[in-house]
Amino acid sequence: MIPLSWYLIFAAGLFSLGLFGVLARRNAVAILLGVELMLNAVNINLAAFWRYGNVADMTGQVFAIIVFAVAAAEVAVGLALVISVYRSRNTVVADEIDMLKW
Amino acid sequence: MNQWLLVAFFFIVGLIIPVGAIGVAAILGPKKPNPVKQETYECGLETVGDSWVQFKAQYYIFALVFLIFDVETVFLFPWAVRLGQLGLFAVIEGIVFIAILIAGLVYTWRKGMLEWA
Amino acid sequence: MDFLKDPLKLAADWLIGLMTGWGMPEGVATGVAAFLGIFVLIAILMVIDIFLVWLERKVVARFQDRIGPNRLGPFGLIQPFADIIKLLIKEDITPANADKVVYNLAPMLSMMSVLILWAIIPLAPNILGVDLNVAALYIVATGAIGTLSIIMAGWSSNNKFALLGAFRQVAVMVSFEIPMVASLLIPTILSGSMGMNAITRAQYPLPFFILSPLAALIFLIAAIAELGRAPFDMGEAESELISGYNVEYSGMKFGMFYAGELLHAFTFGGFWGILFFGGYGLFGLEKLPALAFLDNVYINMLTLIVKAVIGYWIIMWVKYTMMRIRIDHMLAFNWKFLTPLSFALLIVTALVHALAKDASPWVYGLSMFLSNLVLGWIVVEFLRRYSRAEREKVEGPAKPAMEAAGH
Amino acid sequence: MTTAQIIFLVVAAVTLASAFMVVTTRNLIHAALWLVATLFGVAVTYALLDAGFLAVVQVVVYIGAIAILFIFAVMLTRKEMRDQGPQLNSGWWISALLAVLTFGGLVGMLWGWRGMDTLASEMPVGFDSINALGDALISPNAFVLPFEVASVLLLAALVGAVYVAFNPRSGDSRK
Amino acid sequence: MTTETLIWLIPLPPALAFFLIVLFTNKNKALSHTVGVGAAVLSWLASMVVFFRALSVEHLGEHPFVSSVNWLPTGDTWFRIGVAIDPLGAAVLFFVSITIFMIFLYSVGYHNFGQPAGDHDRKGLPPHGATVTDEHGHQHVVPSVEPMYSRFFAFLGLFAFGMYTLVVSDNLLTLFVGWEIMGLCSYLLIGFWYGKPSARAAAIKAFMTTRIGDVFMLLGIGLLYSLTGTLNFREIFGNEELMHTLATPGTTLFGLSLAGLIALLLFIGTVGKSAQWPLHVWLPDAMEGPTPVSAMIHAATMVSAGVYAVIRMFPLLSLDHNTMTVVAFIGTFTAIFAATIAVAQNDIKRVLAYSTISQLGFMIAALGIGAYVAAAFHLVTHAFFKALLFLGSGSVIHGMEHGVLHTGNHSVDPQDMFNMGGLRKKMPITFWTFLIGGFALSGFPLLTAGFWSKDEILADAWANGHLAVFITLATAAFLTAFYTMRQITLTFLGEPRTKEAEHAQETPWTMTVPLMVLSVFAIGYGWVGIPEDFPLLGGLLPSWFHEFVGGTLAEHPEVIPFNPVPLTVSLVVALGGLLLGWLYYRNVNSAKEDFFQIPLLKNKYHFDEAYQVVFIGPVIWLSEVFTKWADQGVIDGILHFFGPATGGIGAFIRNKIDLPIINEFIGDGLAAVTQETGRTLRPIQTGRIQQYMMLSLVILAVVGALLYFMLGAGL
Repeated sequence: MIPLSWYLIFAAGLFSLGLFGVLARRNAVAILLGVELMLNAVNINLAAFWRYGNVADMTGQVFAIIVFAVAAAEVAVGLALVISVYRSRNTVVADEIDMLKW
Repeated sequence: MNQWLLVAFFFIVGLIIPVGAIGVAAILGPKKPNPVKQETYECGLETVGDSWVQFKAQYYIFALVFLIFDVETVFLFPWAVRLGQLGLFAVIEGIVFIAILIAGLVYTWRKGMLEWA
Repeated sequence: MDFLKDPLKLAADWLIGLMTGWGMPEGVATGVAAFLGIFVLIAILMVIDIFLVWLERKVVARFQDRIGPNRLGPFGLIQPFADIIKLLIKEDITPANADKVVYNLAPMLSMMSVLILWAIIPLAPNILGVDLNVAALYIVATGAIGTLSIIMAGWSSNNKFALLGAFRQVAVMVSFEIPMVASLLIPTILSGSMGMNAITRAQYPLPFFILSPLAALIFLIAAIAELGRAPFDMGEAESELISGYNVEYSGMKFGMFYAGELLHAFTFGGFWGILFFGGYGLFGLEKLPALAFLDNVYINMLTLIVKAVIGYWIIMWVKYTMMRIRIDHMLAFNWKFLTPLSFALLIVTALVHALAKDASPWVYGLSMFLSNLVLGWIVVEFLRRYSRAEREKVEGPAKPAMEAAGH
Repeated sequence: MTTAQIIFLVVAAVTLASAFMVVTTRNLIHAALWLVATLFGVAVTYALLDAGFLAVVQVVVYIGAIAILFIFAVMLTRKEMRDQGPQLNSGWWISALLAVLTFGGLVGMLWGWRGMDTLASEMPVGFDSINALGDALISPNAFVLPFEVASVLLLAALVGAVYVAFNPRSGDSRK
Repeated sequence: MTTETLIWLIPLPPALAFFLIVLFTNKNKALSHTVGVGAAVLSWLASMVVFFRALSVEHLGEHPFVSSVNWLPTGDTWFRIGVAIDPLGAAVLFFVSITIFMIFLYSVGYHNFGQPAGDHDRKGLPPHGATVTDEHGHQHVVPSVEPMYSRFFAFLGLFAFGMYTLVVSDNLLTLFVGWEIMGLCSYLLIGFWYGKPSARAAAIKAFMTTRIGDVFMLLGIGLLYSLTGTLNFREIFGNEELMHTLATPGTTLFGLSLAGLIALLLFIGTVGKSAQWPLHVWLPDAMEGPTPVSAMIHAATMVSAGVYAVIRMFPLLSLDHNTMTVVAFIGTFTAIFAATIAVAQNDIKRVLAYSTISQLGFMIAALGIGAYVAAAFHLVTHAFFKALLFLGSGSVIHGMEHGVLHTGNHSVDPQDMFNMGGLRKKMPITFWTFLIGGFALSGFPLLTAGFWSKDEILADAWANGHLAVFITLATAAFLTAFYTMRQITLTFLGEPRTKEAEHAQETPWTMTVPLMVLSVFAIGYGWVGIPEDFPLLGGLLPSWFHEFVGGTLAEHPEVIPFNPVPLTVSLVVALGGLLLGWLYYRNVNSAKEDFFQIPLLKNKYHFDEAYQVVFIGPVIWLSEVFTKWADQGVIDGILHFFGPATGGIGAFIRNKIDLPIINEFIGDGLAAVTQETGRTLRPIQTGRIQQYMMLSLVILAVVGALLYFMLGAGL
């Protein structure tokens, strides 16, 4: 059988890749792609802890489902913001979207 | 687990058959490419301009609304499964849930976002 | 009489026994047997698919007052095989600017999204791939893969018509997925399960098309849109978009899209039968003592196939008698009519179910049916008034026709 | 090594490889398609974990909706970034370092944890996780509030997204 | 219905009313106020039922009405929220529900319901009056209805919801939620006439000032929760071991015990909310709102809420002697400080505002010396008579506005007491009720409620040997009587000093009825707290209040033995103040003749200006530096800093008072330091989200690693 650690390390790897995407990509849409990877990594952990803990306690799955909702909301609003910026400033490069300082 | 292994078999076989069919066709069929043959097909006219046509924002809106609705309806499945056992209280909760969902639809409608214009 | 009760198990046992006899471990043998079974099922499906091509051509010919294929073999039955050979030996053309990997992947995914649907279809109580407890959502999930294949095809072809067609098709598909999911929720509520077998069993004595005729109707409409067939064939729209998202495809790749669509229609006919018309059951006839011989695996399979063909025929009937709907009307129809209706139906069904579930089956059935009827009547009445108002906008003397044009 | 372990390793490798492609591919549409592959891999992982509902929902929500939305968004904004110019920041190696450090830190922290080698208990016979999930989501003693709040959250997201992206007052003529 | 269910339901009607009005009945004025007043009535009825049921329970202190539900899972346990009514809660609920109801009713008349819409009234400005033509063809100017009438009731409803939530809460968290709802509403209501720049400024000032206190309060709540794992009052106070641990002296800053630190943090919240020195500055400015708002904020609800919170936390507060001293000092100082300012104010509402600050100081001081019951008692009586006075003053202003409309001379300020005089004959009901309220405030002996509660505070101070507190409070009480009589004399007695005052008119029944109801309580409520051993009167009525409210505490406070000294003192200061006030002010006819128009007092000790220099100036300056003049040197910046800051003040006053010199010094230093810091840190803020994220990740990693290694890898 598969030990819990495999899932956790797998999720950690997915999380780190997502983190890299978020930090390194120039395109704002690509940054959001990275965020999706990170959210998925979290969800793997939630599901794994559900399976390896008390199966009758559904907290892990419920949380995972809530994360789905949050991810959907995040994508909807995040992409809307990107599109809004694109329409007003004609760019999706995150570095050029830096009006929000001071 | 076993269940999902069977589903995985279905995925594999479901992919093997079209791959096989297309692969056989690729082997059997002649291959004589030339630039004219490989041009973009537009009923015989010369292609004008970029093939990346301007994307109409309305498509995006529908996808957006769909995304939200999709997630919400997915939430309803566990509710629907247990509806018979849980009684009226659960029904009311579900109705509240659906009502909030419909409020979103009404908002989008009122904002004129469902118009194809 | 195992042969009549559970032929699948019989065959599987024989196969496993054979392979373990060759020295295979039992687990592997089971896996291989399952794999072979699935392969056989899908191969049979492909054969059915080939005949569906013939059926489609014959039926459309009749609708259009023609005869259809009649040269090769009796009633042109050999015709589809000739078609296959033609597709196999056609030149494989890939447009120069296409994104090759995606371009080739799209038709495969399209076909796959249909084939994997058969994993959950119960042909008989024992003859089914998997009795998933999330089968209803599985249908939606495969739809997601289909949607993806279309957008991949449209994008990778590097053709503006293909891209436009894909956008339109995807917009329609995702839009109609909402009422589809809502109408899938109704059998789920009524049976208390998402499993296809459980849903089938729950339809004795009352099939769900009696309990919820509106849901059956909504499912049919949404399924047709999901298939992208007329009147919702915006993705292909020959007269506007040449052939939509598959314009650049030819040969076997086009064949995959085409055959996939036909099989998809057939599959959805089957799902319609399963979800609302009692699946492999004969509406309770097989439970009568006098007709007990009907309660038999082969009759079950036949029943479901016949129901699927009837569903397929209805989908064809709709396709060949109705005109294509303009895309804005189509989406408005979905978002402003079908979606609110399906949610209203969902609320009504949930309420009635919760209130009447402890009553006798006949009271329960009657109240379900009547509530559907009332909701349907309200909707029809509302539509009548709306269309009258619209008509008056166009024809009425008070208002010039100019205004209607803007609508 | 058991079959399950082999399957897991294959799935994990494919998933991580596609995730790597997501964050490095130049063509954004390809990145989105690689994301689909990753998400599918995660769905398979859920199936391995006996969380069938999550697996199916993963496909429905992520592949059926979120990925589609991403592809649409890329197409809406692609005029500017015609797959040219660098796709990574100039300081991408810092990010890479941070990501590696994060991974190392996470694994390092997990390493000392005694629960790491837990094996999953057998699923109880007759336990239907869908039913349990339905009960957990609906019953007032459990998660009914998150259930309703999720609905409100999605409503807010819908309203916000529609408003932000397509506010008529932004005076955009390309709509 | 069980009492517990009823308690849950008390806060709901006003909240529902808020949503109903905002969402549906907004357009219809009559419907809106019906909904609003109806909600107030419902809450009032429920409160009364709860109150009387509470009375019938023996030893309610030990067995209060409690009910709670799981709210938030916190690891293994749940954070529970719920309601509780103990004797203190019941007493507070009693006066809160009555005053809220009365204020709702009063608002109907105050906003001229039934009058025509104004000729050129605009939203966000007070109504200017409407011209109507009677049947004889004469044109009259009559008061016009408030343009945002419905909105006012909606805000009031939300406000009432916040207050009820606060009162019925059984834990600090929901108490804080109610507290913040009220903060929001006070902002909305003070700035109700947002068309007036002064109202806008006052609203922002009130919000920001109370926010300072709230931040500390939240810190206190957080600290308390992290130490105890619960915010439920009974769980904390009932846990003797915990209380003992908390009371261990000298464990935190300045030698305070943990309990002392928490209580001090929570107390700072109260300082902001109850407008105690040094955060008192917002309250007088809050008079920009409509008068029912003033009554609502200054009598019934918000400021009471601050004192209520301290009374609630009294078991914690009393654990640390140092904190008690701070509380006593602040209270006493505020009492005398605000009383002196009140003497020099001419605006009828401002006098009352400072009087409120002063009276709240009394309560805080009482708590500081351990007089728990006296503080609660004064809280209740004060709420009644101060609501009465505010509503009365509103009635006066309303009457004066009538006169102003009649003469059409808009240059006359209807709130300036020197423009009034002789209103006794024009507005008899207002006069008599105002007189009752005023006497109650000054502590007119034996008859009024104010006497009994104030006397009890003084008696406590005397009995516990806090002589300094006693003397200061007595002086403040004297000043209270004096300025109250000044107000009454200037407003109602003598002859009208302006034409407008001559044409003032009595207000409609919706305004006078609340006045009459409240005046009954302003007198009668004192009688429930007459000490048992008071000469002659003691024992005629049982000293119910002491026993009832005192039962809230685990150790019932002792009854103070009767002592003639404080009694004599309070008799002398009350009567003396009243007499002197009357004698002096019956001959004063204009502000010039008034000896007490001392600039220092009139300008409120220049606190506003000082804050302007010390806090607001630098902030404005800082933002300007950051936006415009970031690159110009320190010198330029300081010049710009002085510009706005010193503009309105004038060097003369500041030199005379000496304080600003210090302020300048501090201000300069602060500014320079801030600017240098800002200059150094500015490059960090690039606006690039990825860099932010990277930075926060690094910080997270560093902090996480530190925590991990410091706490040990005991996972």
